[in-house]
Amino acid sequence: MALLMQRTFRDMRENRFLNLVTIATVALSILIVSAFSLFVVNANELLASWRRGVRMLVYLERGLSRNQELAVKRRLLKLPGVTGMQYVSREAALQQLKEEMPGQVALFTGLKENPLPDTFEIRLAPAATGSHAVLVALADRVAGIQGVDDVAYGQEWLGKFANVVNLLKLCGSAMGGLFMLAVVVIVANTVRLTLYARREEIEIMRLVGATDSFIHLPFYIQGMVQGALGGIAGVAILYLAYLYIVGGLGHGIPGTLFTPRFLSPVEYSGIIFGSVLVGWFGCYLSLKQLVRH
Amino acid sequence: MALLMQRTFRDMRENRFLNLVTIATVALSILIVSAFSLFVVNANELLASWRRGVRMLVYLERGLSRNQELAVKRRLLKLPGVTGMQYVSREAALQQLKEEMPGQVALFTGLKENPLPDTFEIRLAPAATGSHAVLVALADRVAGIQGVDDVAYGQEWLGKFANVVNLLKLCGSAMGGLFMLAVVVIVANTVRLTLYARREEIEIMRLVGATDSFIHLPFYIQGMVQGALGGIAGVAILYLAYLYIVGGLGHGIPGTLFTPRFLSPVEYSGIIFGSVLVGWFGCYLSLKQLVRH
Amino acid sequence: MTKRRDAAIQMFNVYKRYGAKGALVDISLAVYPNEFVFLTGPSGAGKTTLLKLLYLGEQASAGQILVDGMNLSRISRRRIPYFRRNLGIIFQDYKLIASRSVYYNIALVLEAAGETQRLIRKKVRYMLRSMDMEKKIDVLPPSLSGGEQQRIAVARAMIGRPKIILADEPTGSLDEASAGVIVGLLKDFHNRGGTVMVATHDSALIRSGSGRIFQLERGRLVSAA
Amino acid sequence: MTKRRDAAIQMFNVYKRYGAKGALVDISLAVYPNEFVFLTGPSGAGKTTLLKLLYLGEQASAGQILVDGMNLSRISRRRIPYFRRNLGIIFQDYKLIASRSVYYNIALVLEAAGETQRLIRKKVRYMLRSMDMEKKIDVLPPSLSGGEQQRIAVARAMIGRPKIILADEPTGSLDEASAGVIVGLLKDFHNRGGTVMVATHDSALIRSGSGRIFQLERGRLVSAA
Ligand SMILES: Nc1ncnc2c1ncn2[C@@H]1O[C@H](COP(=O)(O)OP(=O)(O)OP(=O)(O)O)[C@@H](O)[C@H]1O
Ligand SMILES: Nc1ncnc2c1ncn2[C@@H]1O[C@H](COP(=O)(O)OP(=O)(O)OP(=O)(O)O)[C@@H](O)[C@H]1O
Ligand SMILES: [Mg+2]
Ligand SMILES: [Mg+2]
Repeated sequence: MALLMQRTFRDMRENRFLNLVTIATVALSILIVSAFSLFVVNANELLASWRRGVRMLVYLERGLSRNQELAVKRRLLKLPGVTGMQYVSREAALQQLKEEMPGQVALFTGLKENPLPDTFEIRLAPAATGSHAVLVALADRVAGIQGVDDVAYGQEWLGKFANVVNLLKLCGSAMGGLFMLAVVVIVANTVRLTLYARREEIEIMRLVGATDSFIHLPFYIQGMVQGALGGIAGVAILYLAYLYIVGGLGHGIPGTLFTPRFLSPVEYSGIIFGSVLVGWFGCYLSLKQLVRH
Repeated sequence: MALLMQRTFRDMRENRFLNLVTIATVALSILIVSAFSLFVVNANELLASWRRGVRMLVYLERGLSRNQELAVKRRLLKLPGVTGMQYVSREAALQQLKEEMPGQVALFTGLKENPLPDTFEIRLAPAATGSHAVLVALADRVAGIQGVDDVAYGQEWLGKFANVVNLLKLCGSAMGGLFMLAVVVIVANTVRLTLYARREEIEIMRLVGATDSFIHLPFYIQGMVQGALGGIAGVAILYLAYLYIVGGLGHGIPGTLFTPRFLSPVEYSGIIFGSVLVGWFGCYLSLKQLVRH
Repeated sequence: MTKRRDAAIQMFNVYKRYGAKGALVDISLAVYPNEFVFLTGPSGAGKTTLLKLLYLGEQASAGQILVDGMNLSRISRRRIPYFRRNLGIIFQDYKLIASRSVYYNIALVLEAAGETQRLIRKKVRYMLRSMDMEKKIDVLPPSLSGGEQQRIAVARAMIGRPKIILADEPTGSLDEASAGVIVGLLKDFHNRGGTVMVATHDSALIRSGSGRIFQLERGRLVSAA
Repeated sequence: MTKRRDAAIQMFNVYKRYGAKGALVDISLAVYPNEFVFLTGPSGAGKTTLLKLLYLGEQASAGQILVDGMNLSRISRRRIPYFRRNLGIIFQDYKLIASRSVYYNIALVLEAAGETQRLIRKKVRYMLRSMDMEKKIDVLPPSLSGGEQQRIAVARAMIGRPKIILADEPTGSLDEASAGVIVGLLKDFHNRGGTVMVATHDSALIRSGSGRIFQLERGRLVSAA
């Protein structure tokens, strides 16, 4: 085992050029994949934070009795996608309005009667906000409930463009998958070229009685070390770029409370682990091919 | 010249493995860059199509004289960001409303009086819709004009999230740049490995009296041919993927009139040309390095 | 691996074809344990090809070959490395690993056989000293002279204490004195019980030995003295 | 390029060091046009190193070298290819391009010099025929026997009609008959006015010639007969 490690590192030292080129290629490949992941992850979070803001306001008819209101509430709660609700009385709503518009107090005091309706504010499950059709259907069912006067939902645009957003997400995943695949092949190609440059050496080892595992193990370990170093370098570069951008942003994106986050330890460990796997896999493919010849 | 081409292609045939690996790497690299470009291009178009939908409605006070209306119009046209406008009289607006809601004709016929105001619909320059602050400031100035009752602008959310959208665009360009750079280095690395595998051959040619240009030209041409073939393959793969996705979409993204377009001939020619350049550049770096040794 | 039959090397009606061309035609021969034989013939006669068949560098197109009691057409891929450890091979083109030190090139054989680092170091040193090459221990092969490379190739073939040495032109790049050293080492090996087959067209080398001589001519065995 | 002085090759107090070690020490010698000289000495004496200095495969550490009237320490990088076209070099390790056919390996010299394809084809065919290697024209060097590779190396060195041939152990892998062919070709070249320097420790080869003999020993010129 110790001997194996010793052989591997002697080998890497003596083929420094090939190793550096491979590590650089892995690092850049991982940079591409992880930059894209970071982009998708944050775009998702941003969307999710907007979605969480989608609430449906159910305006009740005037003069409903307490029992009638309860009946509406029960029926609302039975609807799919409704996760919770809050009752806002017309008085509370007026009060809130006055607080929100302190300049126009005169306007409200002149009112003979409170023009606002009693309201249920419903919280929606993410599934219900994911597509415009679902949202509209839900609103229709809500409007059909006896005792409901009208329905309004904020950030309607998000619902309206949910299809587009979903498409973009789909494209993002497709591209992520594409990039991942491309990167695996690129790294495998690079490993293959380095082994090609050393095929004579491998042949010689075979001729002097080395077993396949004796020959291959250092290459596998090398591939995995290259994967690990390349992966760490790639993620580190991304982290520096992230710090630079977020540093420039200050606190959050202007206009929102959202600050882009970096990949979580689980995520970047996963990427580095994937990189190690790709290193191993590149080796595996290339050695298999070499053996066949 | 003919001889040079002959030498180059003989060379490529005799080093098929190295050439195929290089072309595959170039193709995948170009696929990454062009897929990302396609994504950015379409996201941009989508945004632009939404932005073009941003119109500001200027509701006029009741009972303005023709002259007063003209005065408002003149002042509106002087505002920065206003590129054009259209007058919609209250009668026309009502008529339009009736046409849009044929089911509710009864509702409108019951009206004693037309409740709608006369309106100017202003078209905005893209610059004016690019940031929320600009849009708000413009609306304030419009509202301050004498004779203007109220201002409304559709797709307010787009203005509100303009900062986020701009940030995403910035990230997109940064990532595009990053990917481009990564891809250049990856391709250069690959070319370097193939030349490394052939360094003995280059040394031998030198020893039998070949000039540098005699040795290098076929490599440069090869690099450019590899770049071209890889670039074409990458763009072709992307095109197939595009056809597949758009075919699945049918006519346009549901909920919008927008159909994602493919890269224009200028754009993909540019990418392929870039790929040729990268092939050349990879050769240049590697040969320079080899010569130094 | 030790169910030795009569002969160390035995070939029965062996053919080797490259495309249509027969590089070896109907070769039958036997070399007995502890023999020292020569394989000779003009350039292109098939000497290297014959040795290649013996160490399974190539498969025979027809015929049977036994080496050290093993039937080479029946040996499984997995057993080949173990089989080769009984052979010491000196290749005509040396086959040294250009990116690795002289030390590593020789030690490789012992490392592959699983010996300890301590022992390996001792053995490699000793071997290099016996060839007057100790100073070159850390050098890469491309910085060696032709003859020096050849001596490293010889050292590598002998270090594993094989049963049989197959030597392809082992003194082609050496002056008489250095060649004498190599011949001395091969004779030592032979005296300790080893079997040696030397392919060469160096008539001086052949005259210096006393073993049987197999003469090849255009792929055929024309005389086995 | 044609302002020929007295000697074809001239070395004045030339040193070549690798690290601290002197591979060549204070070498002075002159070879005159149309001479056929031998460079001999034991393995590692510096024969290959001396030839390397002559074709600018390495730079001398000290001293002056003139080849074909050119001062090698003053030649510009750009002129080196043109200078080398006056030399035909047979390398000890052949230096054939493994991935290219025999034809291309030889034609390369003429292509580099800008000759037409028609002429190149004719010359290469003719040269291979004179060495009895015409059948191997489309083969890759690794499929050739050692001696066949050496003959291709010789063919490549002669095809460009150089003024000077530098041959490093040109018959090391050849039987007597094939060696005789090579020696014959070198003598032809000499008879047509060429200058030849052969590095070898093959005493039979040296005896077959009649030229002067430079003897190297551990980097020093010990006798110039
Ligand atoms: N892999 C191969 N493919 C095709 N032909 C081959 C191959 N290996 C050898 N040959 C041919 O087989 C013949 C015998 O080659 P071999 O190397 O055995 O000769 P040899 O006796 O060792 O000659 P030398 O003394 O020159 O080394 C030669 O003509 C050679 O060209
Ligand atoms: N690039 C190099 N770096 C270090 N040492 C070298 C280098 N090239 C040659 N040497 C050393 O210089 C000495 C002379 O080598 P050279 O190749 O000239 O010997 P030679 O006379 O050609 O021997 P042979 O007959 O064995 O080919 C040798 O000891 C060799 O190890
Ligand atoms: Mg041979
Ligand atoms: Mg030498």
